[in-house]
Amino acid sequence: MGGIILDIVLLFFLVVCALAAVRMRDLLSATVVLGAYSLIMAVIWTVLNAVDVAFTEASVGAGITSVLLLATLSRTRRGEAGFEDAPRRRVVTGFRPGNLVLLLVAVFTFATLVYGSTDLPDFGDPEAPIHTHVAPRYIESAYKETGVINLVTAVLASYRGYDTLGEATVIFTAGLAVIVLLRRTRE
Amino acid sequence: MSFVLTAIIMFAFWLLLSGEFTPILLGSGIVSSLLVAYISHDLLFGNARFGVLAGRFWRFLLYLPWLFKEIVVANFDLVYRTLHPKMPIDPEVRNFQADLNTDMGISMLANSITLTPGTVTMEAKSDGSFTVHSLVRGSDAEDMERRIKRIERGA
Amino acid sequence: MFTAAALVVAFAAVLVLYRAIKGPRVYDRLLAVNVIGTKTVVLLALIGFMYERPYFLDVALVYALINFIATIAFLKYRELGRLD
Amino acid sequence: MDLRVVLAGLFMAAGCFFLIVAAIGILRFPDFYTRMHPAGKADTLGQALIIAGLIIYWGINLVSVKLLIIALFIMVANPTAAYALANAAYASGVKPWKKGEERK
Repeated sequence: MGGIILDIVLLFFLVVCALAAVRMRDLLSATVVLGAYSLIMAVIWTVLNAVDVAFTEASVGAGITSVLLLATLSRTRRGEAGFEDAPRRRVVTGFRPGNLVLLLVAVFTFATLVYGSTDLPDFGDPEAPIHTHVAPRYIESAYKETGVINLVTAVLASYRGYDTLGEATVIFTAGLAVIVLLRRTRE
Repeated sequence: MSFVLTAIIMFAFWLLLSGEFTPILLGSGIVSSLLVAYISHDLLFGNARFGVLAGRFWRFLLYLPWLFKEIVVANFDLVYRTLHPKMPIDPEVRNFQADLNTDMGISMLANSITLTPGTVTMEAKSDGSFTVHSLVRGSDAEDMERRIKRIERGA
Repeated sequence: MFTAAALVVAFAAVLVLYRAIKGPRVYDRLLAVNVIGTKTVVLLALIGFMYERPYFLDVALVYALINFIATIAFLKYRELGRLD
Repeated sequence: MDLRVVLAGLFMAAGCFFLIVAAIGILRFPDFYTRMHPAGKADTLGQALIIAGLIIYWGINLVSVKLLIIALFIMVANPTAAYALANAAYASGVKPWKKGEERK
Protein backbone atom coordinates (compact mmCIF):
# COMPACT_ATOMS: atom_id res chain seq x y z
CA MET A 1 0.00 0.00 0.00
CA GLY A 2 2.64 2.47 1.09
CA GLY A 3 4.73 1.36 -1.87
CA ILE A 4 1.93 2.28 -4.27
CA ILE A 5 1.54 5.75 -2.76
CA LEU A 6 5.30 6.23 -3.02
CA ASP A 7 5.14 5.25 -6.71
CA ILE A 8 2.32 7.73 -7.29
CA VAL A 9 4.24 10.55 -5.56
CA LEU A 10 7.37 9.81 -7.60
CA LEU A 11 5.46 9.64 -10.90
CA PHE A 12 3.65 12.89 -10.06
CA PHE A 13 7.06 14.45 -9.48
CA LEU A 14 8.24 13.24 -12.90
CA VAL A 15 5.22 14.65 -14.73
CA VAL A 16 5.53 18.04 -13.01
CA CYS A 17 9.25 18.18 -13.85
CA ALA A 18 8.66 17.30 -17.49
CA LEU A 19 5.89 19.88 -17.93
CA ALA A 20 7.96 22.56 -16.21
CA ALA A 21 11.02 21.82 -18.36
CA VAL A 22 8.94 22.09 -21.54
CA ARG A 23 7.23 25.32 -20.53
CA MET A 24 10.33 27.16 -19.30
CA ARG A 25 11.85 29.68 -21.65
CA ASP A 26 15.13 30.01 -19.81
CA LEU A 27 17.10 27.02 -21.08
CA LEU A 28 19.56 27.02 -18.19
CA SER A 29 16.71 26.63 -15.71
CA ALA A 30 15.19 23.92 -17.87
CA THR A 31 18.51 22.04 -17.71
CA VAL A 32 18.49 22.30 -13.92
CA VAL A 33 14.93 20.97 -13.73
CA LEU A 34 15.85 18.09 -16.05
CA GLY A 35 18.58 17.19 -13.56
CA ALA A 36 15.91 16.80 -10.87
CA TYR A 37 13.89 14.70 -13.34
CA SER A 38 16.81 12.31 -13.86
CA LEU A 39 17.39 11.94 -10.13
CA ILE A 40 13.80 10.86 -9.51
CA MET A 41 13.73 8.68 -12.64
CA ALA A 42 16.67 6.72 -11.27
CA VAL A 43 14.82 6.22 -7.98
CA ILE A 44 11.96 4.74 -10.00
CA TRP A 45 14.37 2.39 -11.78
CA THR A 46 15.61 1.30 -8.38
CA VAL A 47 12.05 0.66 -7.19
CA LEU A 48 11.59 -1.52 -10.28
CA ASN A 49 14.70 -3.46 -9.17
CA ALA A 50 16.72 -2.38 -12.24
CA VAL A 51 19.78 -1.26 -10.33
CA ASP A 52 22.10 -1.24 -13.34
CA VAL A 53 19.73 1.02 -15.28
CA ALA A 54 19.52 3.25 -12.22
CA PHE A 55 23.31 3.50 -12.20
CA THR A 56 23.28 4.52 -15.85
CA GLU A 57 20.47 7.02 -15.32
CA ALA A 58 22.29 8.56 -12.37
CA SER A 59 25.62 8.97 -14.12
CA VAL A 60 24.44 9.63 -17.69
CA GLY A 61 21.10 11.34 -17.05
CA ALA A 62 21.92 13.53 -14.09
CA GLY A 63 25.66 13.86 -14.59
CA ILE A 64 26.91 13.73 -18.18
CA THR A 65 23.76 15.00 -19.91
CA SER A 66 23.56 18.06 -17.69
CA VAL A 67 27.20 18.83 -18.30
CA LEU A 68 26.83 18.38 -22.07
CA LEU A 69 23.72 20.57 -22.17
CA LEU A 70 25.63 23.19 -20.19
CA ALA A 71 28.54 23.00 -22.59
CA THR A 72 26.13 23.48 -25.47
CA LEU A 73 24.52 26.45 -23.74
CA SER A 74 27.90 28.02 -23.13
CA ARG A 75 28.55 27.83 -26.89
CA THR A 76 25.14 29.19 -27.90
CA ARG A 77 22.60 31.38 -26.10
CA ARG A 78 20.89 30.94 -22.80
CA GLY A 79 17.25 31.60 -23.73
CA GLU A 80 14.88 30.53 -26.43
CA ALA A 81 14.57 33.06 -29.26
CA GLY A 82 13.05 36.24 -27.85
CA PHE A 83 13.67 35.23 -24.24
CA GLU A 84 15.54 38.39 -23.35
CA ASP A 85 13.17 41.04 -24.70
CA ALA A 86 9.67 39.57 -24.25
CA PRO A 87 9.15 38.14 -20.76
CA ARG A 88 6.28 35.87 -21.76
CA ARG A 89 4.22 35.67 -24.92
CA ARG A 90 0.53 35.09 -24.50
CA VAL A 91 -0.51 31.67 -25.66
CA VAL A 92 -3.02 32.06 -28.48
CA THR A 93 -6.28 30.54 -27.37
CA GLY A 94 -9.16 29.80 -29.66
CA PHE A 95 -10.56 26.85 -31.49
CA ARG A 96 -8.83 25.54 -34.59
CA PRO A 97 -10.06 22.44 -36.44
CA GLY A 98 -6.51 21.15 -36.92
CA ASN A 99 -6.08 20.86 -33.16
CA LEU A 100 -9.12 18.62 -32.90
CA VAL A 101 -7.60 16.17 -35.38
CA LEU A 102 -4.34 16.13 -33.40
CA LEU A 103 -6.25 15.52 -30.19
CA LEU A 104 -8.15 12.61 -31.78
CA VAL A 105 -4.89 11.05 -33.01
CA ALA A 106 -3.30 11.38 -29.56
CA VAL A 107 -6.32 9.93 -27.75
CA PHE A 108 -6.56 7.06 -30.23
CA THR A 109 -2.85 6.19 -29.84
CA PHE A 110 -3.15 6.32 -26.06
CA ALA A 111 -6.24 4.08 -26.08
CA THR A 112 -4.53 1.57 -28.36
CA LEU A 113 -1.46 1.41 -26.15
CA VAL A 114 -3.56 0.92 -23.01
CA TYR A 115 -5.55 -1.81 -24.75
CA GLY A 116 -2.34 -3.49 -25.85
CA SER A 117 -0.88 -3.38 -22.36
CA THR A 118 -3.81 -5.39 -20.93
CA ASP A 119 -2.49 -8.48 -22.74
CA LEU A 120 1.00 -8.19 -21.26
CA PRO A 121 1.90 -10.52 -18.40
CA ASP A 122 1.74 -9.02 -14.90
CA PHE A 123 4.81 -7.25 -13.55
CA GLY A 124 7.11 -9.83 -11.99
CA ASP A 125 4.94 -12.78 -13.12
CA PRO A 126 7.16 -15.92 -12.91
CA GLU A 127 5.20 -17.58 -15.76
CA ALA A 128 5.86 -14.77 -18.25
CA PRO A 129 7.65 -15.95 -21.43
CA ILE A 130 10.65 -13.74 -20.68
CA HIS A 131 11.22 -15.61 -17.41
CA THR A 132 10.78 -19.17 -18.69
CA HIS A 133 13.13 -19.15 -21.66
CA VAL A 134 16.81 -18.34 -20.99
CA ALA A 135 16.60 -16.78 -17.54
CA PRO A 136 16.48 -20.06 -15.55
CA ARG A 137 19.57 -21.31 -17.37
CA TYR A 138 21.48 -18.12 -16.59
CA ILE A 139 20.40 -18.25 -12.96
CA GLU A 140 21.40 -21.91 -12.68
CA SER A 141 24.78 -21.89 -14.34
CA ALA A 142 26.03 -18.29 -14.47
CA TYR A 143 28.18 -18.62 -11.36
CA LYS A 144 29.56 -22.00 -12.41
CA GLU A 145 30.38 -20.87 -15.93
CA THR A 146 31.67 -17.35 -15.36
CA GLY A 147 32.60 -17.04 -11.69
CA VAL A 148 30.93 -13.62 -11.47
CA ILE A 149 28.75 -13.08 -8.41
CA ASN A 150 26.45 -10.41 -9.80
CA LEU A 151 24.10 -12.07 -12.28
CA VAL A 152 23.43 -8.92 -14.31
CA THR A 153 27.14 -8.34 -14.69
CA ALA A 154 27.63 -11.97 -15.71
CA VAL A 155 25.04 -11.64 -18.48
CA LEU A 156 26.27 -8.26 -19.68
CA ALA A 157 30.00 -8.81 -19.53
CA SER A 158 30.24 -12.54 -20.19
CA TYR A 159 27.30 -14.04 -22.12
CA ARG A 160 26.80 -10.87 -24.13
CA GLY A 161 30.44 -9.85 -24.00
CA TYR A 162 30.72 -8.94 -27.68
CA ASP A 163 27.59 -6.77 -27.48
CA THR A 164 29.02 -4.97 -24.51
CA LEU A 165 32.36 -4.54 -26.25
CA GLY A 166 30.50 -2.88 -29.13
CA GLU A 167 28.61 -0.61 -26.75
CA ALA A 168 31.79 0.29 -24.94
CA THR A 169 33.38 1.18 -28.28
CA VAL A 170 30.46 3.47 -29.12
CA ILE A 171 30.64 5.18 -25.73
CA PHE A 172 34.41 5.51 -25.96
CA THR A 173 34.11 7.07 -29.41
CA ALA A 174 31.43 9.45 -28.16
CA GLY A 175 33.66 10.42 -25.26
CA LEU A 176 36.54 11.10 -27.61
CA ALA A 177 34.25 13.20 -29.81
CA VAL A 178 33.13 15.22 -26.79
CA ILE A 179 36.72 15.88 -25.77
CA VAL A 180 37.66 16.91 -29.30
CA LEU A 181 34.64 19.23 -29.58
CA LEU A 182 35.02 20.84 -26.18
CA ARG A 183 38.77 21.24 -26.22
CA ARG A 184 39.81 24.83 -25.92
CA THR A 185 41.40 26.00 -29.15
CA ARG A 186 44.38 28.28 -28.81
CA GLU A 187 44.08 31.57 -30.61
CA MET B 1 54.21 9.44 2.34
CA SER B 2 50.99 10.97 1.07
CA PHE B 3 51.22 8.54 -1.85
CA VAL B 4 51.17 5.48 0.42
CA LEU B 5 48.34 6.87 2.58
CA THR B 6 46.18 7.69 -0.44
CA ALA B 7 46.79 4.25 -1.91
CA ILE B 8 45.79 2.58 1.36
CA ILE B 9 42.60 4.62 1.68
CA MET B 10 41.65 3.94 -1.95
CA PHE B 11 42.25 0.23 -1.50
CA ALA B 12 40.12 0.15 1.66
CA PHE B 13 37.33 1.84 -0.29
CA TRP B 14 37.69 -0.75 -3.05
CA LEU B 15 37.40 -3.60 -0.55
CA LEU B 16 34.33 -2.00 0.97
CA LEU B 17 32.55 -1.67 -2.36
CA SER B 18 33.46 -5.08 -3.77
CA GLY B 19 33.09 -7.17 -0.62
CA GLU B 20 34.84 -10.07 -2.36
CA PHE B 21 38.34 -11.39 -1.75
CA THR B 22 39.28 -13.46 -4.81
CA PRO B 23 42.87 -12.98 -6.10
CA ILE B 24 41.84 -11.35 -9.38
CA LEU B 25 39.61 -8.75 -7.69
CA LEU B 26 42.24 -7.99 -5.05
CA GLY B 27 44.88 -7.70 -7.76
CA SER B 28 42.92 -5.27 -9.92
CA GLY B 29 42.05 -3.35 -6.75
CA ILE B 30 45.71 -2.94 -5.88
CA VAL B 31 46.62 -1.87 -9.41
CA SER B 32 43.84 0.71 -9.68
CA SER B 33 44.37 2.18 -6.22
CA LEU B 34 48.09 2.60 -6.97
CA LEU B 35 47.17 4.29 -10.25
CA VAL B 36 44.71 6.66 -8.57
CA ALA B 37 47.17 7.43 -5.81
CA TYR B 38 49.89 8.18 -8.35
CA ILE B 39 47.67 10.63 -10.21
CA SER B 40 46.08 12.43 -7.27
CA HIS B 41 48.08 11.94 -4.06
CA ASP B 42 48.87 15.63 -3.72
CA LEU B 43 45.16 16.55 -3.63
CA LEU B 44 44.15 14.71 -0.49
CA PHE B 45 46.86 15.61 1.99
CA GLY B 46 49.03 18.31 0.50
CA ASN B 47 52.67 18.13 1.48
CA ALA B 48 52.49 18.08 5.28
CA ARG B 49 54.54 15.55 7.24
CA PHE B 50 52.97 12.43 8.67
CA GLY B 51 53.33 13.37 12.35
CA VAL B 52 51.66 16.74 11.79
CA LEU B 53 48.80 15.07 9.92
CA ALA B 54 48.24 12.46 12.61
CA GLY B 55 48.16 15.15 15.31
CA ARG B 56 45.68 17.20 13.33
CA PHE B 57 43.48 14.19 12.70
CA TRP B 58 43.41 13.32 16.40
CA ARG B 59 42.55 16.88 17.43
CA PHE B 60 39.88 16.95 14.69
CA LEU B 61 38.24 13.90 16.28
CA LEU B 62 38.19 15.74 19.60
CA TYR B 63 36.54 18.71 17.88
CA LEU B 64 33.69 16.62 16.43
CA PRO B 65 31.49 16.18 19.56
CA TRP B 66 31.41 19.93 20.11
CA LEU B 67 30.55 20.41 16.41
CA PHE B 68 27.67 17.92 16.64
CA LYS B 69 26.26 19.71 19.67
CA GLU B 70 26.42 23.02 17.79
CA ILE B 71 24.73 21.47 14.74
CA VAL B 72 21.80 20.27 16.84
CA VAL B 73 21.46 23.67 18.54
CA ALA B 74 21.60 25.35 15.12
CA ASN B 75 18.83 23.19 13.79
CA PHE B 76 16.45 23.81 16.67
CA ASP B 77 17.08 27.53 16.25
CA LEU B 78 16.37 27.21 12.54
CA VAL B 79 13.19 25.18 13.14
CA TYR B 80 11.93 27.91 15.47
CA ARG B 81 12.61 30.63 12.92
CA THR B 82 11.14 28.66 10.03
CA LEU B 83 7.90 27.62 11.67
CA HIS B 84 7.20 30.85 13.58
CA PRO B 85 4.31 32.58 11.75
CA LYS B 86 6.06 35.97 11.76
CA MET B 87 9.46 34.52 10.78
CA PRO B 88 11.78 36.46 13.16
CA ILE B 89 14.79 36.96 10.91
CA ASP B 90 16.93 40.01 10.24
CA PRO B 91 19.75 39.05 7.87
CA GLU B 92 23.07 40.85 7.62
CA VAL B 93 26.38 40.35 5.82
CA ARG B 94 29.67 40.70 7.68
CA ASN B 95 33.37 40.44 6.90
CA PHE B 96 36.08 39.25 9.24
CA GLN B 97 39.66 38.12 9.10
CA ALA B 98 40.52 34.66 10.42
CA ASP B 99 44.07 33.86 11.48
CA LEU B 100 44.37 30.49 9.73
CA ASN B 101 46.98 29.46 7.20
CA THR B 102 46.27 25.97 5.86
CA ASP B 103 43.68 25.37 3.15
CA MET B 104 42.30 22.50 5.20
CA GLY B 105 41.77 24.77 8.21
CA ILE B 106 40.04 27.42 6.14
CA SER B 107 37.66 25.01 4.44
CA MET B 108 36.96 23.37 7.79
CA LEU B 109 36.06 26.72 9.31
CA ALA B 110 33.90 27.59 6.28
CA ASN B 111 31.95 24.34 6.54
CA SER B 112 31.63 24.63 10.31
CA ILE B 113 30.26 28.15 9.98
CA THR B 114 27.66 26.90 7.52
CA LEU B 115 26.59 24.11 9.85
CA THR B 116 26.34 26.10 13.07
CA PRO B 117 23.78 28.62 14.40
CA GLY B 118 22.56 31.43 12.21
CA THR B 119 25.43 31.76 9.75
CA VAL B 120 26.38 30.66 6.23
CA THR B 121 29.77 31.30 4.63
CA MET B 122 29.53 33.32 1.43
CA GLU B 123 33.17 33.81 0.65
CA ALA B 124 36.42 32.41 2.05
CA LYS B 125 39.74 33.35 0.53
CA SER B 126 43.03 31.55 1.05
CA ASP B 127 44.45 34.53 2.97
CA GLY B 128 41.77 33.90 5.61
CA SER B 129 39.27 36.67 4.88
CA PHE B 130 35.69 35.53 5.31
CA THR B 131 32.33 36.95 4.29
CA VAL B 132 29.46 35.55 6.30
CA HIS B 133 25.70 35.83 5.88
CA SER B 134 23.86 35.57 9.17
CA LEU B 135 20.15 35.08 9.71
CA VAL B 136 20.07 37.21 12.83
CA ARG B 137 22.12 40.32 13.59
CA GLY B 138 25.15 39.76 15.78
CA SER B 139 25.95 36.03 15.53
CA ASP B 140 29.69 35.44 15.64
CA ALA B 141 32.18 32.68 14.91
CA GLU B 142 35.22 33.61 17.00
CA ASP B 143 34.87 30.72 19.41
CA MET B 144 34.92 28.33 16.48
CA GLU B 145 37.91 30.00 14.88
CA ARG B 146 39.87 29.53 18.10
CA ARG B 147 39.02 25.84 18.19
CA ILE B 148 40.06 25.27 14.58
CA LYS B 149 43.30 27.15 15.13
CA ARG B 150 44.00 24.71 17.93
CA ILE B 151 43.49 21.78 15.52
CA GLU B 152 45.84 23.35 12.99
CA ARG B 153 48.71 24.25 15.31
CA GLY B 154 48.27 21.82 18.17
CA ALA B 155 48.53 24.48 20.89
CA MET C 1 8.41 2.24 9.22
CA PHE C 2 10.75 2.55 6.21
CA THR C 3 7.78 3.08 3.90
CA ALA C 4 6.45 5.92 6.05
CA ALA C 5 9.88 7.58 6.17
CA ALA C 6 10.30 7.17 2.39
CA LEU C 7 6.89 8.76 1.84
CA VAL C 8 7.79 11.73 4.02
CA VAL C 9 11.10 12.21 2.19
CA ALA C 10 9.40 11.98 -1.22
CA PHE C 11 6.81 14.51 -0.08
CA ALA C 12 9.56 16.88 1.05
CA ALA C 13 11.18 16.49 -2.38
CA VAL C 14 7.89 17.49 -4.04
CA LEU C 15 7.71 20.57 -1.81
CA VAL C 16 11.22 21.57 -2.81
CA LEU C 17 10.36 20.96 -6.47
CA TYR C 18 8.03 23.96 -6.23
CA ARG C 19 11.05 26.13 -5.50
CA ALA C 20 13.00 24.52 -8.34
CA ILE C 21 10.27 25.43 -10.82
CA LYS C 22 9.33 28.82 -9.43
CA GLY C 23 12.87 30.15 -9.15
CA PRO C 24 13.07 33.13 -9.38
CA ARG C 25 16.83 33.00 -9.89
CA VAL C 26 18.83 30.16 -11.34
CA TYR C 27 20.63 29.89 -7.98
CA ASP C 28 17.35 29.15 -6.23
CA ARG C 29 16.72 26.36 -8.71
CA LEU C 30 20.22 24.96 -8.27
CA LEU C 31 19.84 25.03 -4.51
CA ALA C 32 16.51 23.22 -4.79
CA VAL C 33 17.91 20.55 -7.12
CA ASN C 34 20.87 20.02 -4.83
CA VAL C 35 18.49 19.50 -1.91
CA ILE C 36 16.38 17.14 -4.03
CA GLY C 37 19.56 15.21 -4.78
CA THR C 38 20.33 14.77 -1.08
CA LYS C 39 16.77 13.63 -0.48
CA THR C 40 17.14 11.16 -3.35
CA VAL C 41 20.16 9.58 -1.71
CA VAL C 42 18.23 9.09 1.52
CA LEU C 43 15.22 7.86 -0.43
CA LEU C 44 17.35 5.24 -2.19
CA ALA C 45 18.75 3.98 1.10
CA LEU C 46 15.22 3.79 2.55
CA ILE C 47 13.84 1.99 -0.51
CA GLY C 48 16.67 -0.52 -0.24
CA PHE C 49 15.57 -1.33 3.29
CA MET C 50 11.87 -1.18 2.36
CA TYR C 51 12.18 -3.96 -0.21
CA GLU C 52 14.92 -5.67 1.84
CA ARG C 53 17.58 -5.21 -0.81
CA PRO C 54 20.37 -3.32 0.99
CA TYR C 55 22.73 -3.60 -2.01
CA PHE C 56 20.90 -0.53 -3.37
CA LEU C 57 23.30 1.39 -1.17
CA ASP C 58 25.91 1.26 -3.93
CA VAL C 59 23.57 3.33 -6.08
CA ALA C 60 23.00 5.73 -3.20
CA LEU C 61 26.76 6.13 -2.82
CA VAL C 62 27.22 6.90 -6.53
CA TYR C 63 24.37 9.39 -6.28
CA ALA C 64 25.91 11.26 -3.39
CA LEU C 65 29.07 11.70 -5.47
CA ILE C 66 27.30 12.67 -8.71
CA ASN C 67 24.99 15.15 -7.03
CA PHE C 68 27.97 17.05 -5.67
CA ILE C 69 29.84 17.00 -8.97
CA ALA C 70 26.79 18.16 -10.94
CA THR C 71 26.27 21.15 -8.64
CA ILE C 72 29.92 22.14 -8.93
CA ALA C 73 29.78 21.81 -12.74
CA PHE C 74 26.76 24.11 -12.93
CA LEU C 75 28.48 26.67 -10.75
CA LYS C 76 31.63 26.52 -12.81
CA TYR C 77 29.55 27.24 -15.88
CA ARG C 78 27.83 30.16 -14.17
CA GLU C 79 31.11 31.60 -13.00
CA LEU C 80 33.18 31.20 -16.14
CA GLY C 81 30.45 31.09 -18.78
CA ARG C 82 32.01 27.88 -20.09
CA LEU C 83 33.08 24.46 -18.93
CA ASP C 84 36.43 23.83 -20.55
CA MET D 1 9.07 -4.47 20.28
CA ASP D 2 12.83 -4.43 20.25
CA LEU D 3 14.46 -1.43 21.92
CA ARG D 4 16.80 -1.05 18.96
CA VAL D 5 13.92 -0.84 16.49
CA VAL D 6 12.23 1.82 18.64
CA LEU D 7 15.44 3.82 18.79
CA ALA D 8 15.91 3.54 15.02
CA GLY D 9 12.33 4.68 14.52
CA LEU D 10 12.87 7.70 16.77
CA PHE D 11 15.99 8.72 14.88
CA MET D 12 14.24 8.37 11.54
CA ALA D 13 11.20 10.33 12.73
CA ALA D 14 13.45 13.16 13.89
CA GLY D 15 15.29 13.08 10.56
CA CYS D 16 12.00 13.25 8.62
CA PHE D 17 10.93 16.20 10.76
CA PHE D 18 14.11 18.12 9.93
CA LEU D 19 13.84 17.31 6.22
CA ILE D 20 10.25 18.61 6.13
CA VAL D 21 11.30 21.74 8.02
CA ALA D 22 14.11 22.25 5.51
CA ALA D 23 11.62 21.96 2.66
CA ILE D 24 9.25 24.44 4.33
CA GLY D 25 12.16 26.78 4.98
CA ILE D 26 13.23 26.66 1.35
CA LEU D 27 9.68 27.55 0.36
CA ARG D 28 9.07 30.23 2.98
CA PHE D 29 12.25 32.24 3.35
CA PRO D 30 12.35 35.53 1.46
CA ASP D 31 15.51 35.33 -0.64
CA PHE D 32 18.28 33.09 -1.88
CA TYR D 33 20.75 33.63 0.97
CA THR D 34 18.20 32.98 3.69
CA ARG D 35 17.17 29.82 1.84
CA MET D 36 20.78 28.65 2.12
CA HIS D 37 20.29 28.28 5.87
CA PRO D 38 17.69 25.46 5.79
CA ALA D 39 19.44 23.83 2.83
CA GLY D 40 22.85 23.85 4.49
CA LYS D 41 21.80 22.94 8.04
CA ALA D 42 18.45 21.22 8.46
CA ASP D 43 18.88 19.12 5.34
CA THR D 44 22.31 17.89 6.45
CA LEU D 45 21.15 16.99 9.94
CA GLY D 46 17.93 15.40 8.64
CA GLN D 47 19.67 12.99 6.31
CA ALA D 48 22.33 12.20 8.92
CA LEU D 49 19.63 11.30 11.45
CA ILE D 50 17.75 9.06 8.99
CA ILE D 51 20.93 7.23 8.04
CA ALA D 52 21.86 6.92 11.72
CA GLY D 53 18.46 5.31 12.25
CA LEU D 54 19.17 2.82 9.47
CA ILE D 55 22.58 2.02 10.96
CA ILE D 56 21.01 1.39 14.38
CA TYR D 57 18.41 -0.86 12.78
CA TRP D 58 20.91 -2.86 10.78
CA GLY D 59 23.72 -3.31 13.31
CA ILE D 60 27.42 -3.22 12.46
CA ASN D 61 28.50 -4.86 9.19
CA LEU D 62 29.57 -3.98 5.64
CA VAL D 63 26.21 -2.40 4.83
CA SER D 64 26.30 -0.04 7.79
CA VAL D 65 29.88 0.96 6.96
CA LYS D 66 28.61 1.99 3.52
CA LEU D 67 25.78 3.92 5.17
CA LEU D 68 28.29 5.64 7.42
CA ILE D 69 30.39 6.66 4.43
CA ILE D 70 27.31 8.06 2.65
CA ALA D 71 26.39 10.06 5.75
CA LEU D 72 29.91 11.40 6.21
CA PHE D 73 30.22 12.31 2.55
CA ILE D 74 26.94 14.22 2.60
CA MET D 75 27.99 15.98 5.80
CA VAL D 76 31.12 17.22 4.04
CA ALA D 77 29.65 17.77 0.56
CA ASN D 78 26.39 19.48 1.52
CA PRO D 79 27.90 22.50 3.28
CA THR D 80 30.55 22.68 0.58
CA ALA D 81 27.91 22.76 -2.16
CA ALA D 82 25.96 25.35 -0.16
CA TYR D 83 29.12 27.43 0.15
CA ALA D 84 29.87 27.11 -3.57
CA LEU D 85 26.34 28.23 -4.41
CA ALA D 86 26.41 31.18 -2.03
CA ASN D 87 29.84 32.20 -3.26
CA ALA D 88 28.78 32.05 -6.93
CA ALA D 89 25.66 34.09 -6.22
CA TYR D 90 27.64 36.62 -4.19
CA ALA D 91 30.32 36.93 -6.87
CA SER D 92 27.70 37.53 -9.56
CA GLY D 93 26.19 40.34 -7.49
CA VAL D 94 22.94 38.94 -6.08
CA LYS D 95 21.93 41.40 -3.33
CA PRO D 96 20.93 39.98 0.06
CA TRP D 97 17.43 40.64 1.36
CA LYS D 98 17.12 43.20 4.16
CA LYS D 99 14.43 43.26 6.80
CA GLY D 100 11.38 45.17 5.67
CA GLU D 101 11.95 44.66 1.96
CA GLU D 102 9.52 42.86 -0.25
CA ARG D 103 9.97 39.09 -0.64
CA LYS D 104 11.67 37.93 -3.80
